Amino acid sequence: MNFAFYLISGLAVAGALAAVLLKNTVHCALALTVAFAGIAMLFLQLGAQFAGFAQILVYIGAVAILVVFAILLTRGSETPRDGVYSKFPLTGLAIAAAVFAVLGWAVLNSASALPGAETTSAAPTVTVMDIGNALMSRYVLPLEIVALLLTAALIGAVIVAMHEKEEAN
Amino acid sequence: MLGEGILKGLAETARNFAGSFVSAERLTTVEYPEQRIAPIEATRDFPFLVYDGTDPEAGLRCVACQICEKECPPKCIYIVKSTDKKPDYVGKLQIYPARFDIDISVCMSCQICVEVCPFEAIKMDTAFELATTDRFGGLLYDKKELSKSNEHYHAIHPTEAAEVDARLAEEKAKGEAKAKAAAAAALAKAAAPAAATPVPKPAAPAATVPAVKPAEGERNRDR
Amino acid sequence: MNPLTGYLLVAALLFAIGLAGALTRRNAILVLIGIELMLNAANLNLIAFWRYGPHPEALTGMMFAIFSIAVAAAEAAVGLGLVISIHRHAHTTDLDAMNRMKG
Amino acid sequence: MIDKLDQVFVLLTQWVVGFLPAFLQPVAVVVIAVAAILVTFPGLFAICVLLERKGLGRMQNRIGPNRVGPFGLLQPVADGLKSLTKEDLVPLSADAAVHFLAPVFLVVVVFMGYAVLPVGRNMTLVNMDAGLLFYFAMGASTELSVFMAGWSSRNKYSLLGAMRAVAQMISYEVPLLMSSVAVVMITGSLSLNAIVDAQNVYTWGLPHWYIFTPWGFAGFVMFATAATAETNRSPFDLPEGESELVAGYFTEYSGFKFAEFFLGEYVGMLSISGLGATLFLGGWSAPLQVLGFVPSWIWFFGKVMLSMCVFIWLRGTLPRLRQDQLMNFAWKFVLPFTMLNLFVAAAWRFMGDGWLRWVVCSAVLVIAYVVMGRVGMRRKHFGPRSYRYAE
Repeated sequence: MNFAFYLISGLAVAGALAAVLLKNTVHCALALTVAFAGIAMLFLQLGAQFAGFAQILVYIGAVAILVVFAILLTRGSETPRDGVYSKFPLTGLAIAAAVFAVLGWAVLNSASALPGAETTSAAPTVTVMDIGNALMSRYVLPLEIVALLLTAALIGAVIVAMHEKEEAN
Repeated sequence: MLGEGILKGLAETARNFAGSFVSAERLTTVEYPEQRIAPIEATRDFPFLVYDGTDPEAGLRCVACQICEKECPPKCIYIVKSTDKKPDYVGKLQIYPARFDIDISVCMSCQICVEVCPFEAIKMDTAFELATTDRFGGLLYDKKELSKSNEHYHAIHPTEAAEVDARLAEEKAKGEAKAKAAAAAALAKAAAPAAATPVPKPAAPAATVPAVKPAEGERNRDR
Repeated sequence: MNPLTGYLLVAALLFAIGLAGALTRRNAILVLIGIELMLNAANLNLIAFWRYGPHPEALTGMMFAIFSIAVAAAEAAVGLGLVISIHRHAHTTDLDAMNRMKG
Repeated sequence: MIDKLDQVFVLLTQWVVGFLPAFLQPVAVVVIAVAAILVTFPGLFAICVLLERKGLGRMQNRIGPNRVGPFGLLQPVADGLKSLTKEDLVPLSADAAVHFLAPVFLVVVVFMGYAVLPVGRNMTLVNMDAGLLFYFAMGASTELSVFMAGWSSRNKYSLLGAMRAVAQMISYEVPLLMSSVAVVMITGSLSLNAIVDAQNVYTWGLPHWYIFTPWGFAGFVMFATAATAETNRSPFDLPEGESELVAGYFTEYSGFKFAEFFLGEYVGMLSISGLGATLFLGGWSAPLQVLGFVPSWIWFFGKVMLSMCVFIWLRGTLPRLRQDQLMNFAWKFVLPFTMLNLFVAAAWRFMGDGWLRWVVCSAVLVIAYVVMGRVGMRRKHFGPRSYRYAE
């Protein structure tokens, strides 16, 4: 494994840890952006150019701003009165550690059977044309469904978060 | 149609931009130190004391009546009266200011001192580049620095100076005429008693009293 | 150790961190942040398997990841919309306080 | 000889890199190219600052800076020196880490956008297949740095300015993307080099630039509007509305950090003009076939400076839009029009050559423009004011 992989995954994991552990919620959101950037760089390292840039565009460009706006709208940036962690933080950590242990065990044991072991094939050069063709040929149905889902979700989100008129007066 | 206004606006600024290289009225900047705007006659910056003739001490019109000192809103004039007297343009003996200071940094160029001065002694100068490095002493002008000749007054405010001079000359003439008349009357009085000495004593004091009154009247009028 | 396991381990670690965040934090938005991290970890798995898998030209893994990014964005929008409207009614984003179903 | 002049920078790099050992060469090429970008565009930034102040002056019947150096040419140096030597205040209650990171993040992200811009014939730093997507991915993260700046200064004005800036940048980013999608649809590739090559074709000596097609012209107008809003310039410079918001999100910045924001804004403007030139004005292709002998990079920088002059011209002319007018304009006019432009581009593509497609496309666009302009943008009659108190 080359040095770049360790560097980038270190960045991603550090960002994720900071996003989860920091006290100040806005700092968490900014750390989350670092984690997203790390994951996007991992995508690029894996040769998935389109997915990497889509990740940057969607997550860093929109979701991070959305999270930060939500934090400000719900006055999250002030220090919470009763502590940052929920009532049973230890059990949560224990469960997460257990999950990681199981996943890690599964990955390590199956290391030999995984396909990537022998064929150190060069990264498949995926052009945007192929993605376009795939989207329009094999994945045209999922594309339409995702389009519908996105529209419905966003309109729903706006209605849920909208300020009711009658509540104002 | 949407956007027409924007295009008209853009055309206007473009005309301005292009015009500024070509026509003079589209480039109105006067680059100050090198080029200067012609001074407008009514400009006023800081007061100065006017003196007639050549000697600033003798010809100084100011009689230290301290009206301007009292009237000055920011109180930036300081006058110390002299003990002796000197003749003014009419020849009358008047007090003159031993010391006359104006603090330029306090003066707000309101020209009230010029309006209240009965002797046309203080006028507004047009010099404004008076910056000094010394903030305190540098901007406190004493009598010597303040007094400037009548010719300078003519140079900066020609029409106003001409009016003032005309009025002063006319006053001087009237004063001399009155003085001559008073002298003639006094002469006639002196001749009359010689001709009619038996006339009773009281007539004499009457003669002397009128002689004194006109002088005072003259001073009141001057006030 | 072939490269794929490296990526899978990183993805598992990110998933565990996201889960820990979701379980231990009190503020609803930070739970959503935890969920976002878990989703991203899954995407990383998808693309890792696509890259080192037998048929990279089939683009299946990458298309899954792209669609999952789209859906995750929608989910984030709806989740935050809910958090904001809850905050407006109950004036708190503290998850422990949101235990009443009454509107 | 002409070709040598056109490729002078490429040959120069190869000559310099020739001295290095083989394994270092690819790295050296990239380092030289990055160094070239980091030198030329801040240099252009200095020229643009002077151009802006003198141009605005001339538009307002005054001369503009001419004291520093001959004809004011050293004014940018003076400005730079001033902002470097000024004291860099950080408010006590500010969040130091984020306050420091915001301008750094902005400048880094803006400069990364230049990796894909084709500055001249085979003078692109990274010839990426999804170049345009990379550019917009970088463009999308500038909003985050604006927000970091506004929030970390712990100042109401800057937070308001940041909120306005982010809202404006998001709502104008969608039309920016949509108008460039039309170009992608016609060219069939996201790579900026392919887009320029598609436009570098001449018939009767005239180039096939996209701006000369109906959908291209409409797309360019919408792209220019969205680009002006994306860089917070002229009619859309609400975030740093001096009159009401002091200086928007960079109120609490002074000294070098303020200069960084300034640099970030101008370099962002240069890069969005570069993208506009690449997408619609044929990147580095010559305006006439006969002018082909002129080096290609001269055309690119000429077009970038031309659009900078238009930015300045707009700033000298148009008053600032109100926030609701700005949002209204974005969502009710610019976005629907760019969506329609997509359909018109599709129709253009599938109607085949001939005058018919010119007539149909232009007719559709003009009618839509007039109708939408009249319906969407007419003076709203304002009913009784309704107040909403912050609960």
